[in-house]
Amino acid sequence: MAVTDQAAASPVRGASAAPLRRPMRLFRNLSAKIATLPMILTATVIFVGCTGWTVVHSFTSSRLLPRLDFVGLDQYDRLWSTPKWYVAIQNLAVFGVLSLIFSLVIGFVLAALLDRKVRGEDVFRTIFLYPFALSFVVTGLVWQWLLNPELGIQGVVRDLGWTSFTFDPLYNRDLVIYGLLIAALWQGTGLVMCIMLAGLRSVDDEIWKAARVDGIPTWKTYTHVIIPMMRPVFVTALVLIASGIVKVYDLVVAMTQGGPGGASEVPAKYVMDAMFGAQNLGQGFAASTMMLLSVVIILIPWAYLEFGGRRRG
Amino acid sequence: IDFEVSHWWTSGGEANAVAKIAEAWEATGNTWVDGAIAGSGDTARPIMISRILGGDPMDAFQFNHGRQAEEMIQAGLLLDLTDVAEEQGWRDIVNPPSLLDACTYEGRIYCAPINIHSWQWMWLNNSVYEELGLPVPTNWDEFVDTADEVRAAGKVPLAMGGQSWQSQGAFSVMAVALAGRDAWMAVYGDKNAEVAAGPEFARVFEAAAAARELSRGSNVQDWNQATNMVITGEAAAQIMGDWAQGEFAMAGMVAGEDYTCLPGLGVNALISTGGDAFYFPRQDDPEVTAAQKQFAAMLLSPEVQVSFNLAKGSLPVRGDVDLAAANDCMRKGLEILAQGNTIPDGNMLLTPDTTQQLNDLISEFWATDMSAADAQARFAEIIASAD
Amino acid sequence: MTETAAIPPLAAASSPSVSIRGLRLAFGAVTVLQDLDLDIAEGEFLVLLGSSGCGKSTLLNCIAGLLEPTDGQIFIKGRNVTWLEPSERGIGMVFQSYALYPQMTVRGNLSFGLRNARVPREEIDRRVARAAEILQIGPLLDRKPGQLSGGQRQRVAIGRALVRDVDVFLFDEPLSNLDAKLRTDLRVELKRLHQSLGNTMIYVTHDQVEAMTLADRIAIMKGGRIMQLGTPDEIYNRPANRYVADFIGSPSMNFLEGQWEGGAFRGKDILLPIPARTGGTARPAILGIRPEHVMTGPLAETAPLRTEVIVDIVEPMGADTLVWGELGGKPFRIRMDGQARVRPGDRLPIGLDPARASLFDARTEERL
Amino acid sequence: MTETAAIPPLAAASSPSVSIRGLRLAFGAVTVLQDLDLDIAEGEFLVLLGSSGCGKSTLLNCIAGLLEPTDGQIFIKGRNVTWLEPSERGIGMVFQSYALYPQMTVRGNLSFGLRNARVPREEIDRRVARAAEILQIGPLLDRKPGQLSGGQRQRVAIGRALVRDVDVFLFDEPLSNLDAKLRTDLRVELKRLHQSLGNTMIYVTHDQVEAMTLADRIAIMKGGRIMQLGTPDEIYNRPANRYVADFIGSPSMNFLEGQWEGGAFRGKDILLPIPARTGGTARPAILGIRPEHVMTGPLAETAPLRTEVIVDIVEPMGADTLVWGELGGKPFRIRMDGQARVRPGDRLPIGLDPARASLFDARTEERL
Amino acid sequence: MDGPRGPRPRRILSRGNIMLYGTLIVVAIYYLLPLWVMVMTSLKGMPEIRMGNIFAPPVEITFEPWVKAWAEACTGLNCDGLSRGFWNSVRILVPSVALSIAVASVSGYALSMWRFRGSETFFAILLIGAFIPYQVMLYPIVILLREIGLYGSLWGLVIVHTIFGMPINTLLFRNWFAAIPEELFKAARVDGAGFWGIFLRVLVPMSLPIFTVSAIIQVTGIWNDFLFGVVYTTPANYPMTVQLNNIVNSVQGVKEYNVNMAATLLTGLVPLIVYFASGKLFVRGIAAGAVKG
Ligand SMILES: Nc1ncnc2c1ncn2[C@@H]1O[C@H](COP(=O)(O)OP(=O)(O)OP(=O)(O)O)[C@@H](O)[C@H]1O
Ligand SMILES: Nc1ncnc2c1ncn2[C@@H]1O[C@H](COP(=O)(O)OP(=O)(O)OP(=O)(O)O)[C@@H](O)[C@H]1O
Ligand SMILES: [Mg+2]
Ligand SMILES: [Mg+2]
Repeated sequence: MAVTDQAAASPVRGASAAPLRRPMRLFRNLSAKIATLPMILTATVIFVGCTGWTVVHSFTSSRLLPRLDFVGLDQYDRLWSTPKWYVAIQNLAVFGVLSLIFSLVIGFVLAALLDRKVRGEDVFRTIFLYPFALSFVVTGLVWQWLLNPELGIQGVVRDLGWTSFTFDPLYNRDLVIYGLLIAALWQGTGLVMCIMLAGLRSVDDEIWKAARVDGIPTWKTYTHVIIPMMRPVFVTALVLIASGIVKVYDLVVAMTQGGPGGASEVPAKYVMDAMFGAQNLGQGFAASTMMLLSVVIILIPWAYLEFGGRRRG
Repeated sequence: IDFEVSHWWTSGGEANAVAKIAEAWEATGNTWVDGAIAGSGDTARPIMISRILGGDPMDAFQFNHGRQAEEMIQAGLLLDLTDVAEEQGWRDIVNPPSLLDACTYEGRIYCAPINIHSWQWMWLNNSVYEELGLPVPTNWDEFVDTADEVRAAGKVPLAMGGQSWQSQGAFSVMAVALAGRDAWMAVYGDKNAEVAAGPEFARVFEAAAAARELSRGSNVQDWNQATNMVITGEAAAQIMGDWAQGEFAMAGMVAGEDYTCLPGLGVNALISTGGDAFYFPRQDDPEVTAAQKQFAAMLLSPEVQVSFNLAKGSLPVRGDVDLAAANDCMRKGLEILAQGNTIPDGNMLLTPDTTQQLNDLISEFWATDMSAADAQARFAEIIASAD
Repeated sequence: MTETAAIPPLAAASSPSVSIRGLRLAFGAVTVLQDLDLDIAEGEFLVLLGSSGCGKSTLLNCIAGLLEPTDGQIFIKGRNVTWLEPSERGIGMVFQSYALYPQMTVRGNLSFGLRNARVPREEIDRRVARAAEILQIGPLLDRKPGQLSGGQRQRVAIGRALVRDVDVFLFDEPLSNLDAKLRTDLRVELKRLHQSLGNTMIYVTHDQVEAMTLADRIAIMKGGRIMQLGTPDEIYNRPANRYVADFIGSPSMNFLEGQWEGGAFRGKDILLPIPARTGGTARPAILGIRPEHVMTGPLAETAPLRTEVIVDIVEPMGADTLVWGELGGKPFRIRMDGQARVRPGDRLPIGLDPARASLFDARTEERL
Repeated sequence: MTETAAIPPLAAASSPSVSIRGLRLAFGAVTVLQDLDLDIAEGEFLVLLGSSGCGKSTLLNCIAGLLEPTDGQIFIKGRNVTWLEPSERGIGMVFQSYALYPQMTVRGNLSFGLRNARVPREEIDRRVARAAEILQIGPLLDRKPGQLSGGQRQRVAIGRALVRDVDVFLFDEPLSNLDAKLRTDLRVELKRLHQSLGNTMIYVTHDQVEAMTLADRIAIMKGGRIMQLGTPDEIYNRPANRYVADFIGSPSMNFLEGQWEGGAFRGKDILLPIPARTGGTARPAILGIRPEHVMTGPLAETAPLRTEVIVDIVEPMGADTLVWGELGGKPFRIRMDGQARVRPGDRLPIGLDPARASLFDARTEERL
Repeated sequence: MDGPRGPRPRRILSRGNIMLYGTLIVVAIYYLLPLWVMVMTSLKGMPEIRMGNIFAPPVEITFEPWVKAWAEACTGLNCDGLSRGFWNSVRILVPSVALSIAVASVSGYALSMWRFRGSETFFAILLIGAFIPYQVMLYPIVILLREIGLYGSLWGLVIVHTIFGMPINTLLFRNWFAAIPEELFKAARVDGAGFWGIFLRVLVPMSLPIFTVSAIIQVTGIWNDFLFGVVYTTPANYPMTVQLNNIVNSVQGVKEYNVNMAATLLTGLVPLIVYFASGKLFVRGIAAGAVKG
């Protein structure tokens, strides 16, 4: 830097004050750096640190207590030879895909309906949203009850005369995952709807007008114009739903405890069972490392696209 | 001193029983801080373990004794109770001695057993059979023979809750009863995979497959809901531990008259001697340590043993107390105990890891059409890899 | 109201392309358009001009069928279209925000409506190619709107109306989002487009330069009514009332308050003989004179009325110079040649020409 | 570069209020400002003019201290402020979007900076009252920005700089968000404010009318460099290069390609003797002539060069009329009187005056 | 000119409208059904529940289950229902919500307006953290809290809630602040406001919607939390959900569904009230925080 040269060459009269020195880089925006310290610590110590800790311990034979006696890939061998794990990931895949699709579709359709200048929009919106305020424990309890063959919907319908009516997803191995889905959707679609509604509201009115002038039917305007425009909204919703799916645990425990016969196992429950039920921390950590790995594989490209690609102009 | 006790005894009878200990404890001038977590051990265990790991442990906690606490002992996290045990002569009074063995690690004693629970019971509703004009079965085979008629009457022959530990427990009961003590010990105690794959257990799996059919139609989750099916006559029988009789008692039913209990399924009258025990995390405060030892001693005192076990419906850990108020079934149990026809509890022989695997296997077996042979093969695998 | 009388012979002669009869539109209790009648001739370029919120867009949306009128009828080419769908009215519309479908290419944008109407493929291609040629967007056909500049986007938006071969083009402030230079260029292109296509065009703006340069006729709106309908020249030189006079022209007309005394206007320090356009008695009146019609320099000497203005601010604008001064205690604006050399504080001799002044009744504010 | 040579004596005479030396600013790999030197005299009104993205706002932000330059120094009143906080530089800034604090009243907005600087209460009240008086926003003091019109908001924003008694006012397109009429009014108010306060003002715009009317000097920027720095008159009449010539004036200057032959310009169909401003040999050159400097009507008869233009489009704008025609196969714009009556297709006789034409080297595009 | 005249005949019950409202009402019923069942059941006596239809309204309304759930249901030895846990939950909720919002808003603010090298990287890590199952972190955090001596205290729990609320809330705040015109921020700097001055005096007062959204999300999450509340505190501080869990999961003969439902409703009341009360603000905040950015 030619600070001094420049100042000396400067024709400015009365430039008596000696030129200031450029401040140190590290201390620029010091307040900002201090203020984000909690976030930085959380990101590094908790998320990176604890994740690392977990990954490291997944290579040990830790049982009840974390111990550093490494056994290589044994825990992973065991993991991938456990039928329950396969059931769990298969369930997660089915549940994940279905709940993604249905959440997005239902959320969007509800939002689109509400966006049609509906009377009492506030009331409907609140109705669709309130389940989100309830915990999964509560959701699980209520739906477990509604889906109970004797007490719930099946029982009531049979009492009405259709004695052959069968609706007992929680007691049917093939249907149990859909039973979970019903409850999960009930709880989660409200928020998706809210996000979609906000997204729809942000669409320029003139686009709608243009489509009407072009003679595009409403449904086609949605599918061909509006939905493609709402990509960022869908991404946000997707992230929210997906982060919930990976972690789905409470609901399963509250509704089925993995049953019947392990048919509704999910990875998070596998982890919990391994860590606390089986007191085999290493196995639990191995399973959670696998979960983490899949999350990272899915997320990194997305994060790159979302945050690497565009910067604030 | 405020004495915090963690446990998962929250149901009516259980809470009642805990209250007895608490009363006795408060009578000594200490304060009982209750740390109840409902659910089961799976909910409570992470809490207890993290409390201990976090360096702010409770003063005492309930555990199924057995191998669950081994590592904590190794890590030096638990209080050594050997001096209390010697002072009180636990070696002499605890019956069966295997209970104390389960608390012993490398010669030192780390837990105070409090009761004996046994799994090996089948509970039958007499009125169901009376209505059908059948004699109440006295063993497993008779039960199976009459099952078709029970089914024809629109009732479920065998009630079974959906949780995995229930089917696994029932399976284990059948194994003891049908395969016999030696084969059972070979598999569960010595982890002998050959026996596990052998003919004795083949029979057990076939019986289990039959029982699976008999239990179709019991759409309940909790064990006591299943028990309730037996009580109301919706189902004829249930295989469940002795805690079930608390439910019968609460429903006002009388053992021997309204319901029948068959230890060891009426085949092999053996009972396992599992149970609950209290452990004490090591703490720096000598005052706390003293209180912990005082608490441990109190647990095995005859008064607490009687009042607690009567409330809980379990058997006392000392053979020298008199349970005058015991009912028909408890008496049967006490008798078997007195004869020494006991086997250790699965929790003492198997690591939780293995138990979990067995739970998963049996519950899957129970809920699907898995063939007995397949199930047995996987069973043998698990036993082979157990330690 | 004025506009009924003001419909010029032009519209009456040829059959009108768009006719509006008794149009009224209310949002709940708020009446946004009131009893509007309007005839637009075949091939005419009509500009709706007015300040923000006066109802221009609302009127345009009614014509397009995007808003349903509370009362009244709309005819396009003699057909009552009041309750037809927008796409059935033979109109095309261009919006301020372009309203392009962002996920489609330019070609997709142009053809979307046609594909939807099941126009045959070759026909679509033909029309798109023609529109692209007219608007010079051929090389852009495979880009997405996000990759286009504002001017290019607006061209595509126009193209979208063009391909549909409509009778009437509707524009809602199509150039407002563009920068000054582009605005000038596109304005000329639009004018050229109109000349070559000959379609009827209805154009909403609040930019008077656009209105003046593009329009065959201008409708000045205020509060949901049409204040004056006429050619740019009429509007500019013979505003029907004070509002229009004030609204049109930048900087705006100078107003002097005074008295109309049958043949002459008498204001503070001023007496200007004006050939009687209206008879009638003496009454309070307002004299309006445009800054560019104030005579200065040698011309001022020859004017019927001569007076002086004290210069306050001088704004050289290159081609001409704006002088802000004071006359009769009120601000007075003068537009002079770009070469003029005036300084603040100068006393500038000026002349007023009654032939180029407007006179309004002070009470009704109507032109006398 | 040109600008060094172009610093007029004005700046050198009085001590400069703002001096910029060797300023360079890069966002990563993109250099937005390059080796910029600039001196702004005490009390001067400097306008930074340029098309979008040329770096005007960036330069202003550097002066304000909102962006840290990559290299170079900035002096305000002789003090090196390059690394001072914005609030310590003695500057006030007014933004395009007003940037008022929405939850504070007008009074709160005005006094926020003073409260931050711990100015005593009475002093704050005094200054707010004075600013309110100057800007005539007294009655609005207790309203929130949401309750103000655009023009009122911008006045408050100016007031916020005013109360802080700063040496230098910085404006970043303060009038762009206002409508045409308000823009004209506020422009005049700003000019008046500058005349009465006498502060140094630096004003960014891309509206040339604003630039021409407000500026003491204009700096035309392009790609992070200053293309020309001079008074509005210089910029308008003696553009330093073709870019500036093209940029200034609306509609823009007509350019005719041809040959400079020492004393005369020869283009297609044209030969125009031009008094030699630069010697040198014959070379390809471009003749620039502003639409308003094209002579028409009787004047055209007397011009040194007479020719004809075929009229393409006529845009009446009230005060004057724009004619778009063709000359030598290229579009040619003419600005005529508002009264002019021309029709598309006419052959319009015109005259060119060499004294009012600019000549550029075709290669360097610099003025000859 | 031909064609119909006069105002258009209006039909309120057009086919489209019937479809629209029909669909909405049917869906609304699906969403309300569980709530209806919960409320109805909680007002019935046990015999009625065993006999009847879960959807039927109570023949005889009784508030006993509510009283029992609130004040009498047993948790181990303490038979004072949910009441004790309620106050614990409040004591956990208030500082947790306050701290987590404070931290997240400041982080979001710094991320959107005071970027520095690496800030986005940390943020990306934080976001990925949102996908990690909590269970994985249980033990390491226990160890961390032990090391800083906060294990078992209320503040330990508050910190845990803050940590796990950080990703989503920081994202919301960051997007919100990023949508605020940069010029406002510049104006405040010229006016001499520093990092905190701009935040507290300019930005916070205009950010009510996003604070509402964040508060709602945190209130819901923290109030409904069971695992952290029980793992990182001592029984003296157990939140309401622990009592709920104990009431619901203690199996005593027949399940007392009415008490369970009453307890469930009581526990859900706080977040429900927050939702019903915040209404439009929530949607607005979501619109600003979730959709943009
Ligand atoms: N959907 C609506 N509900 C209620 N009032 C409305 C609605 N749309 C427009 N208005 C009102 O109608 C009036 C006219 O609006 P319109 O959009 O036609 O104005 P405009 O002349 O186009 O103004 P601009 O130049 O700002 O676009 C305004 O006062 C506006 O507030
Ligand atoms: N933060 C940034 N990062 C990277 N490039 C930037 C940033 N800010 C501005 N630029 C670039 O710097 C150049 C100059 O920007 P600047 O805002 O100064 O332009 P401007 O002349 O003010 O334009 P406008 O008239 O549109 O306001 C532009 O090309 C812009 O893209
Ligand atoms: Mg409009
Ligand atoms: Mg700018």
